Amino acid sequence: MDKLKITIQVMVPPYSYQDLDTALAIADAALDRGHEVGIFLFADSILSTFSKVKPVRMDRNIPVKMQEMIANKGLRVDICGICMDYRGVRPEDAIPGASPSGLPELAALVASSDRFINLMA
Amino acid sequence: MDKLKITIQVMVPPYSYQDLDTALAIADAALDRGHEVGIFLFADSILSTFSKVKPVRMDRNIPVKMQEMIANKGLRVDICGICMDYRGVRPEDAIPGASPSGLPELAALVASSDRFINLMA
Amino acid sequence: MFILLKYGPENPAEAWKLQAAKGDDQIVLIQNGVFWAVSEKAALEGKNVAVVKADWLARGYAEEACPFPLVDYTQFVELLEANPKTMS
Amino acid sequence: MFILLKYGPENPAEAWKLQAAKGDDQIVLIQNGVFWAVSEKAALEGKNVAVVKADWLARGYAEEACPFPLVDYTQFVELLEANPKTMS
Amino acid sequence: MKKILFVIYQAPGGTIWPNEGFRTAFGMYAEEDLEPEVLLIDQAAITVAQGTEPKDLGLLSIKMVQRYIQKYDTKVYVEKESLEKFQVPDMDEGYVAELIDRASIQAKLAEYDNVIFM
Amino acid sequence: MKKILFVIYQAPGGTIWPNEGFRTAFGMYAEEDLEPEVLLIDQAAITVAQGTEPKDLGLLSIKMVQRYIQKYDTKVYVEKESLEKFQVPDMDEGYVAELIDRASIQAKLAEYDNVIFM
Repeated sequence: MDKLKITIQVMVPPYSYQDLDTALAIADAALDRGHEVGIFLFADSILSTFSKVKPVRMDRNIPVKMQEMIANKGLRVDICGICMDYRGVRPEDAIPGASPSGLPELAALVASSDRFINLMA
Repeated sequence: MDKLKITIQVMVPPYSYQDLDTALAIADAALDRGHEVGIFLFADSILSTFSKVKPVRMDRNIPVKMQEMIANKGLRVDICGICMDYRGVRPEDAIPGASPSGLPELAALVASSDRFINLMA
Repeated sequence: MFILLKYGPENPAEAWKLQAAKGDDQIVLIQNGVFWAVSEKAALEGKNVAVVKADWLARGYAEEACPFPLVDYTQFVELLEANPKTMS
Repeated sequence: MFILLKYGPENPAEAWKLQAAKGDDQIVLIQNGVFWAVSEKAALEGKNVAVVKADWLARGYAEEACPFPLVDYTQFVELLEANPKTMS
Repeated sequence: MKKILFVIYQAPGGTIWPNEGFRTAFGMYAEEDLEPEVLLIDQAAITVAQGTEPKDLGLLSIKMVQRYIQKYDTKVYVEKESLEKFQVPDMDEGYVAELIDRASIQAKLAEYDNVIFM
Repeated sequence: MKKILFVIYQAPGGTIWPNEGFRTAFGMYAEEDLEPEVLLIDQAAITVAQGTEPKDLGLLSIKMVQRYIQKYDTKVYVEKESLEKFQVPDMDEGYVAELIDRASIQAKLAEYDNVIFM
């Protein structure tokens, strides 16, 4: 299989729903298959990039997991900037490697991606 | 009607859903009827107390609205502390008058309230 | 008992609540719960139903089209005052 | 077309997608979408369905009880590779 | 040219998804080779009623999307069966929405590269 | 004494609500005059299957609630019709759940001061 550009959009909050876990599992498998993978975080899903999130000890740390996939596997993470404002997350509080973007970036991703899937609200 | 103690629990995030708006509208009417009113914020609903939330100009500011109801009308607001940790909201970042509490406080509210309603997830 | 429905007929919990409602229970449709009064009127037959007016109107329905009494938030609180037990 | 269902039969959007699916479309049940293969098998009849194995097992169902092929995330990506168009 | 269909299925007011669905569709015009369209089904069909306006509840306006629909000439479909099911009263012409029945829109789906449910 | 019924209707794994429903119920023991009970309906019925464990997906465990059910002797009901609808396989005895049919539980609702859906 040729290398594809795959984008996964997520909309609902982490921890309350499974979507971030699902998106990261798909992204991980796609990266292992040699694809270029991006996650676009929309609405409440942006909380997954908030470095101040502190889950209980026995739970997974989604922001840290995402940060590691950005650093070690080349996962691309785009965050809707207005959505961040609406949830009180400032750019400097997002995990390294994930930074505010917006609908123009989403449009570019939709246009340039070979595959686009959305985990709907 | 005698003065009643009324508690409203909210669970879903503000702005994405109407529940915070509904809870504040009910609370406002109940306060005007002379009741003692509290809102217990659970799960993603705690974002409504995050002072760093910045909605677009034409939209309502839910944290500010809640803060005003606390200051001017005596609304009581309790926030699930673990839920705050999970969303990266530190106690010092919550609006004045709303502070982290937890399930023991919820239990006390359930026990002492004359009316309890939950806006379910 | 005061029974609050905030989702429409697609929600299994709301359908469960309605099925459990007894004749003297007070059912209140709020938010998207108002869609019960539109697409699933039969499920409300013979029950004691009120509809939150602001939510009904903001979803485009005319006041006179509502098959049940419309209530404002003050009346909502009055219904809550009258019913110590709640299902919500 | 690659069609992703992540909610169960109570969700009107998922029902809509299924109704729209054509014979050569690839339907993938993920998360609570796996409940379609339990309580609404008839709606999947004659369709090309795969079920995400991790989600199926974590909801308590036995591997051999699944009426459709179970796929891991790598196979999920392979199905996506094979279908440029998506509905999700 | 990629054709993208945004499908909105939840009601305005109760949820922000109709607003976000339209906003995202409009965002697609940042790219020349994208053609976004919008389809309203199920409870989202009430979006097009004249009286529907979350602003009346103190929430974000939905009617403000009309300006962009007209500016960009965005194609908006609303499903006939959903309009009937939710007894949607007089349609607001500002959405320039085309009534379409379920069978027709489902037959058209092959035209789209991505069908994105919000 | 106030009797409180927590009703959980969404599946573990897909959502956190079964975990939060149980956690909230256990929290009620902080007050002496509260008696919490838990009812699992619809997709939440699969909570009691032996194989159900969100931890296997890397999520928070649900089986950890069993320890508290046993410690507090919390009454847990699971609706028979929901078990059948979702073909829930072998029940995990760790939940000490009592099967109850819909008619019986609905007739019992008058016992509770608050029925809280999560």
